[in-house]
Amino acid sequence: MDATEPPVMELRGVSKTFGEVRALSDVDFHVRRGEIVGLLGDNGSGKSTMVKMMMGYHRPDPGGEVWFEGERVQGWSVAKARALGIETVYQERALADLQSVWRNMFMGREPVNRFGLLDIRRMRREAAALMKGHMGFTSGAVHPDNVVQTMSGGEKQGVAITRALFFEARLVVLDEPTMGLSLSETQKTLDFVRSIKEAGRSAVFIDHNVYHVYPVVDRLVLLDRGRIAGEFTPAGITLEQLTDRLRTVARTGRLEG
Amino acid sequence: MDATEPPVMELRGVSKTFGEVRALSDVDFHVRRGEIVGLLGDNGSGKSTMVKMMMGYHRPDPGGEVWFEGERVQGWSVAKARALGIETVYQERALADLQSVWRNMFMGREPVNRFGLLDIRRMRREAAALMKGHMGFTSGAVHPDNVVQTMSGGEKQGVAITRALFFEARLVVLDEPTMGLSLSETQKTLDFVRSIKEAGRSAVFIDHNVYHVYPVVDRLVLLDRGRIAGEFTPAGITLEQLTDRLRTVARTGRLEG
Amino acid sequence: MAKTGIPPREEVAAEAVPRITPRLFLRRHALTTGTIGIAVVMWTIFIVAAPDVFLNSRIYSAFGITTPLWGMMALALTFVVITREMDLSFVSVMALGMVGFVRVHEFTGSVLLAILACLLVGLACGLFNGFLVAVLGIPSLVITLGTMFFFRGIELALLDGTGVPLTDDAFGTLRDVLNGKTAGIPNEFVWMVIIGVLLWVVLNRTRYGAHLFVVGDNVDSARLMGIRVTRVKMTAFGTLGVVAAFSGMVASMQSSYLWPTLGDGSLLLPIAAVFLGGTSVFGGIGTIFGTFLGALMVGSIQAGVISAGISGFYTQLFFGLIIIVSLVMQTLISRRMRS
Amino acid sequence: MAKTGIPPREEVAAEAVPRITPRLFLRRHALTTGTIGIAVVMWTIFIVAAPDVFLNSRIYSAFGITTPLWGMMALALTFVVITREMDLSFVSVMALGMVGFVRVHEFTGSVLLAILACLLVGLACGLFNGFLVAVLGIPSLVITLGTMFFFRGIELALLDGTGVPLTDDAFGTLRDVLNGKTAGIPNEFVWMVIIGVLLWVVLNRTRYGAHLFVVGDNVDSARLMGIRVTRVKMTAFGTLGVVAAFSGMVASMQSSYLWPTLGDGSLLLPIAAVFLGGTSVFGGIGTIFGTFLGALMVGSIQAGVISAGISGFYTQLFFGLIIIVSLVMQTLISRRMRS
Amino acid sequence: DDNGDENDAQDTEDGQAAADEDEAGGETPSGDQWCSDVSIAAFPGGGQGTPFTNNVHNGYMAAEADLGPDVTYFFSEWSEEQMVAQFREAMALEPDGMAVMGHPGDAAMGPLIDEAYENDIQVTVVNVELPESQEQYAADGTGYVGAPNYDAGKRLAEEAVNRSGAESGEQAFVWGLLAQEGRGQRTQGIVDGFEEAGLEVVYQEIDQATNSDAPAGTPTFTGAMAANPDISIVVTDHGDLTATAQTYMEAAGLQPDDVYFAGFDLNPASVDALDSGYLDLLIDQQPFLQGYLPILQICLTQVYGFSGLFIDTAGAFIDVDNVDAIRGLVEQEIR
Ligand SMILES: Nc1ncnc2c1ncn2[C@@H]1O[C@H](COP(=O)(O)OP(=O)(O)OP(=O)(O)O)[C@@H](O)[C@H]1O
Ligand SMILES: Nc1ncnc2c1ncn2[C@@H]1O[C@H](COP(=O)(O)OP(=O)(O)OP(=O)(O)O)[C@@H](O)[C@H]1O
Ligand SMILES: [Mg+2]
Ligand SMILES: [Mg+2]
Repeated sequence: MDATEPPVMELRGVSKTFGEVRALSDVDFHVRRGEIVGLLGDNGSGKSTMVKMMMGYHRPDPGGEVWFEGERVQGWSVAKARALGIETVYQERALADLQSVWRNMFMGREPVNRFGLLDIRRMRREAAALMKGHMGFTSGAVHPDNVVQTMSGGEKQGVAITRALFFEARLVVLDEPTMGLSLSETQKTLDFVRSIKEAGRSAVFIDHNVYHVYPVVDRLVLLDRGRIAGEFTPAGITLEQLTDRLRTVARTGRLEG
Repeated sequence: MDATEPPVMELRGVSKTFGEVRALSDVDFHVRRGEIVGLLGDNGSGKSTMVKMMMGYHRPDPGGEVWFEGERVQGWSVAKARALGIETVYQERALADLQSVWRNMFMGREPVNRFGLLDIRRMRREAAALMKGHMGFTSGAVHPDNVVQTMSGGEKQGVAITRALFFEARLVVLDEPTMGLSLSETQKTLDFVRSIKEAGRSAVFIDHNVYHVYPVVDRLVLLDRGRIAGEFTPAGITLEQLTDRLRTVARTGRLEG
Repeated sequence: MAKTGIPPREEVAAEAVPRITPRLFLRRHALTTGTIGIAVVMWTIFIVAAPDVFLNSRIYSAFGITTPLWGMMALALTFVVITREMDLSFVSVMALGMVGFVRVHEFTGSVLLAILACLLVGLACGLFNGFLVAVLGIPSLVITLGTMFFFRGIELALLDGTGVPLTDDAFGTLRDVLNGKTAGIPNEFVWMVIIGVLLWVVLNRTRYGAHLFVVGDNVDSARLMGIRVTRVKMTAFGTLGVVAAFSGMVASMQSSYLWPTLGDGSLLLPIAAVFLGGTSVFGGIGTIFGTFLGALMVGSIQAGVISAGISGFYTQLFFGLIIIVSLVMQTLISRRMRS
Repeated sequence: MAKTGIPPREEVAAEAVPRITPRLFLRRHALTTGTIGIAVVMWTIFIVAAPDVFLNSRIYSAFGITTPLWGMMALALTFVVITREMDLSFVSVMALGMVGFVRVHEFTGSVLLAILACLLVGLACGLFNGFLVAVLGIPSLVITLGTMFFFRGIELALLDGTGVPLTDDAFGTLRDVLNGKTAGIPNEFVWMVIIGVLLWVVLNRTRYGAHLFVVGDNVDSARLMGIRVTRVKMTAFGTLGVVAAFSGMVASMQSSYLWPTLGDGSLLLPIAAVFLGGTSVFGGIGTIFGTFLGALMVGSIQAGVISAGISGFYTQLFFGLIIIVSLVMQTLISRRMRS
Repeated sequence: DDNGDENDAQDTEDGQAAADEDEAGGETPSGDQWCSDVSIAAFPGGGQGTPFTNNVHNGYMAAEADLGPDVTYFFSEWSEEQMVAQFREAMALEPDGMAVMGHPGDAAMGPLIDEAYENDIQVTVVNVELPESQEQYAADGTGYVGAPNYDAGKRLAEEAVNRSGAESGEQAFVWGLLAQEGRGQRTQGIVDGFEEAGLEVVYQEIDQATNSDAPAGTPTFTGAMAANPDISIVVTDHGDLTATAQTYMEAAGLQPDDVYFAGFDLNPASVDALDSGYLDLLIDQQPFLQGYLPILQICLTQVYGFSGLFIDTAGAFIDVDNVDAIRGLVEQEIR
């Protein structure tokens, strides 16, 4: 990662208000190339809102700016963000329950053949390969034609993760990806987050489990009630100190009790 | 807990098939009074299916039996189960997104006044008290009249937990209750699981995080591909051994690699 | 059940619910406020366009007599729509109930038994719909299209396609009760208000009402929480059936004649009223008051357009235009208020 | 985009998709199989009840002429319903498109321009609906009720309520193309098949089709995954508008006369066909083939009941009964096949 | 078989009566017309844009232009319930007079007409009779303009049997509206006419969709014809359906001469159907007059106090031979 080159993604002075709720207040945030940034914060502190803003799903309140690779972007949208290589595992999974696994896997990015028609065979084949090879589900219900609705919670999460991770993305945003995953699946996911860095790509990683976040990130950003409450590097703080700080912030809103 | 008295809830030879998927195969399971049973297993191993069977949401395939306090129950239904004092935090949360927090909190168990009319004032007041006192959310969006839809993932989970825990239930079933909860909220939930035992009530506790499960349970049941793959007590196995076993089972389906 | 057991070791002073600010109140009732707003605007326009007509009580008396004939069904339909279902068959139930009325009156001579028969037929039709929808799980929009034809067919076959005069003197009291006036207000309207108040109480102040919302919002959550979904839906359809039969009675007593086509033209008006009143097609959201307003609006649009001096081939155009403008304004108002 | 980057360090042999067992196949296509089943049963009953009629090609030729008049719209309506919306205004678009046709033909004398105008008017109407629904977010069932009146009103005002004879010789070729016969098959039916095939390809073999399903299934997920929801919905409404205008052209060329009421009676049939074909009211599920079968079924029920010798006041009863029985059987069959 | 009977004695009024009203359309009422102080609520009957209703409406408008009253129109889609509801709305406008359709029957309309007279509103009846009210209020201005329905139906049936040469034992298909109280009388007349001639009647009620949009009935027609191949005469008791004869026949795969098709009411499409031979005979009940005369009659009563008039508009049998005489007027929707 190179501090002189502009960050892959940057938010400047971004706020977001929903009715009376101020979910984000004047937040500055950035991710550099090859950097894994951990995002921590209490429930409702605005982490998911920030993710959705980076993806162009939410528009910042007037005044806030979104920058991508050193350029301020106007009319940022999810379609644009994905076209530029940003993939996200949303906390709410963003699946279409009544559709098959392969349709979910390729949602919004369906491959077409030279006639402009869907390459269904390829989608089914690749979905089958990913389900077997990466998701490693043990249950019998692994056919890529199955609909997502009846899958178990962890299986659904597996589909959401797979579709974000196994396509080459410059920036991967993970909003509590290990939620509902079994021990071994969690391990696989964490391994994968590490491999993102090796490939020179970037990631934003949200997880309430500091034991998951601490070992894999380059930098930690702490959010509290919509504000940035602090920034650390794993080198500068021990896991115990971090846990303490988190508790303090959640209780008092300040870093030092 | 008393081994001579009949278990609070018991499943005998229970199987469940969905189409071609056999989610549960000939499972025997029981919970005694004052006992906390941990349920572990890979994604899709059938834990949630078992929970829903205990609640009467799924009916067992022919041959399977559900027993409650020493009596075999016929026509078991969720309404009956709840009337008899079983409360559940479902993995899918089971909220009504467009309804207010207080309506969700009292869903299916709305208190009425002597005219048989809803006691709305009481519901709103108690919901407000619970949200402030127990859920301890820091965000501004804490009014009990707010609809659940726009709440953050952790806040929603908080509503689901609160409604199961803070009403006196004989048996509490928790299907991955800490999913999406922050550090401090997770701690509160674990504390509460412990207090269930102190009050002489029982619980079934599902969580993929063995660090959460191991310290609070009296007994651990391991599920694999719909079958009981083993039973342990925390006294008989260390946390490290347990983690190893889980890995082995997930890979091979057998307890010993 | 329902005894809350906030564990004693963590005693929490039962504190007051956070105050509702006016903004929050508006935000929460954005849809209703929007509906009221547009109703007021519309009415003002009518008054300006045709002051003679709309400042005269006679037009309101006409509304009061004709709107309830389908407006009562709109109120009951709200229940069905809140559970995320639809019913199209009520237009036929109106007439089929009256066949029960007429036949029982012929055989027994008792008006009371006839009324009972009418309402029971309505209930049976409603429960039949409810059974098909809730127990068998058939999509309600299609199946009630089927029962709409089916009920109408039974009725036509029973009546042999011939109308029945209801001029018997024995119906005098009934006609007074249904079609008379109370303090100068047409009883049809009084009945609509009574039914509205009853349904409002049921929807907002009973467990059953609370369950209606939950079932429509998320049927899986409702099942997981032990709500008897089948029963809730069947009751909603049954209620609509009874109200439809009652409306049929009011309508045919009003015209002293049972037409075999009774109700045929009343399909779209109640549906429009329900949705104009802010009830969601996708269930879980809806108010009786909104439907009430919606019914008054729909009822007055048609008359209003004509009385405002728009004639001939432009009435449908303006009727459509007013619906569109109302909905657009309602949407913009409530969106504005939400943020 | 869309280049899958399965990371090299974990090379996975691109293995074959697990075989689909016949049971799995049936299970997945349970609804379609159910629809086919009940269609076959119904047809068998008709043949048994009136062999003279149903073993004679003339009745099929009659179906082939009349069913497409609304059946084509049912096919396009499937798109709209899959996105979880509804449209009621297509019945008026049929006629309004023809006003464009007639007026442009009057002014320019060119039939080709007239055809173009007709389809463009249809497109504009559809996009207007789409705008109100997708951009402003107004519930489609109500707003298209409004535009149904609005479009009809414009049409009546433009035509001044008077029909227009389409007997001009210049329409000869157009009439041959729309209403002639090809290999003994009525061209109306040929057109319905062509439109069906086109829509099938779009729905099942293009990105746009894939997005239709996702938008109807879960609009939030669709938005979060970067699907342009507004555009998808507007295109669906636009398509229906064009097809409705085309149907209007076929229908009025068939009767050589533009009735101002063109389409008025065609509201419920396409809706019934779509849902009978297994498309879900709640979006995300639906097939063009199912709607095609549904249209054939609905089209033949009325004629079938009458040809089977049921007449007078019993036809509606049997019409309703057949719809109910079909749906019940379809539900039971597909439920059975699912488990 | 088609037949070439000479014109009936009754089709005499070629364009002559109508000629007076020829230039009536388009003119706007001006203050000096003798009836300009009168306000009227008028019911053209069906839905906007349907041929029969249009003719009545044109009659109303012509009279409005000639005489100067202020007329408000209520379109009721031929639904009795609507007619009753709109009667109330019309009363609320406090007009001087109303021209209403009699379809709902005496039981329903009686009390309303009583109420109207209590409020000094004159009511006159169009198209379907209300015998009781007409008798009770004749002196106060309640009249009737229209064709006696039962007789018209019966006459058409008899004429169709004569002209087609149908014999006892053959089948006649009657597609009508028996279920409508007053209006159904015409259908009853047709049925009775055929049965007295010894024909076997296949009856089918016009369903709601077909009632408002005639081509929607094509499958019904096809089914009926397919199920009863012996049908030799068809009568549609509805102007729009009559005008759709060609579409029905083509869809059913029938040639113009395969059955004898008769019906009611003139309009441009039925003229085409007569030309093409698919339609053989119809009765014109001169709906224009059913619009023009009620307005005139209300004006006469309101301004000069005349009592109600009973006017039979039953017109002529029209077939391919005499249709040319009125073709131009049909296109203007006067005939
Ligand atoms: N209604 C259903 N129809 C079909 N298959 C189902 C249904 N419910 C569950 N299954 C399947 O049964 C298996 C067990 O599911 P279950 O939800 O019980 O797993 P779980 O142990 O709770 O997993 P997780 O830890 O991921 O929540 C899964 O493979 C799932 O796909
Ligand atoms: N669309 C919305 N409308 C109104 N309020 C919203 C909306 N989205 C989020 N909020 C509110 O904004 C606050 C921040 O929500 P957000 O989802 O970003 O939290 P989070 O940090 O992701 O929490 P968690 O860890 O629980 O997922 C919450 O209080 C939530 O209720
Ligand atoms: Mg979040
Ligand atoms: Mg689970």
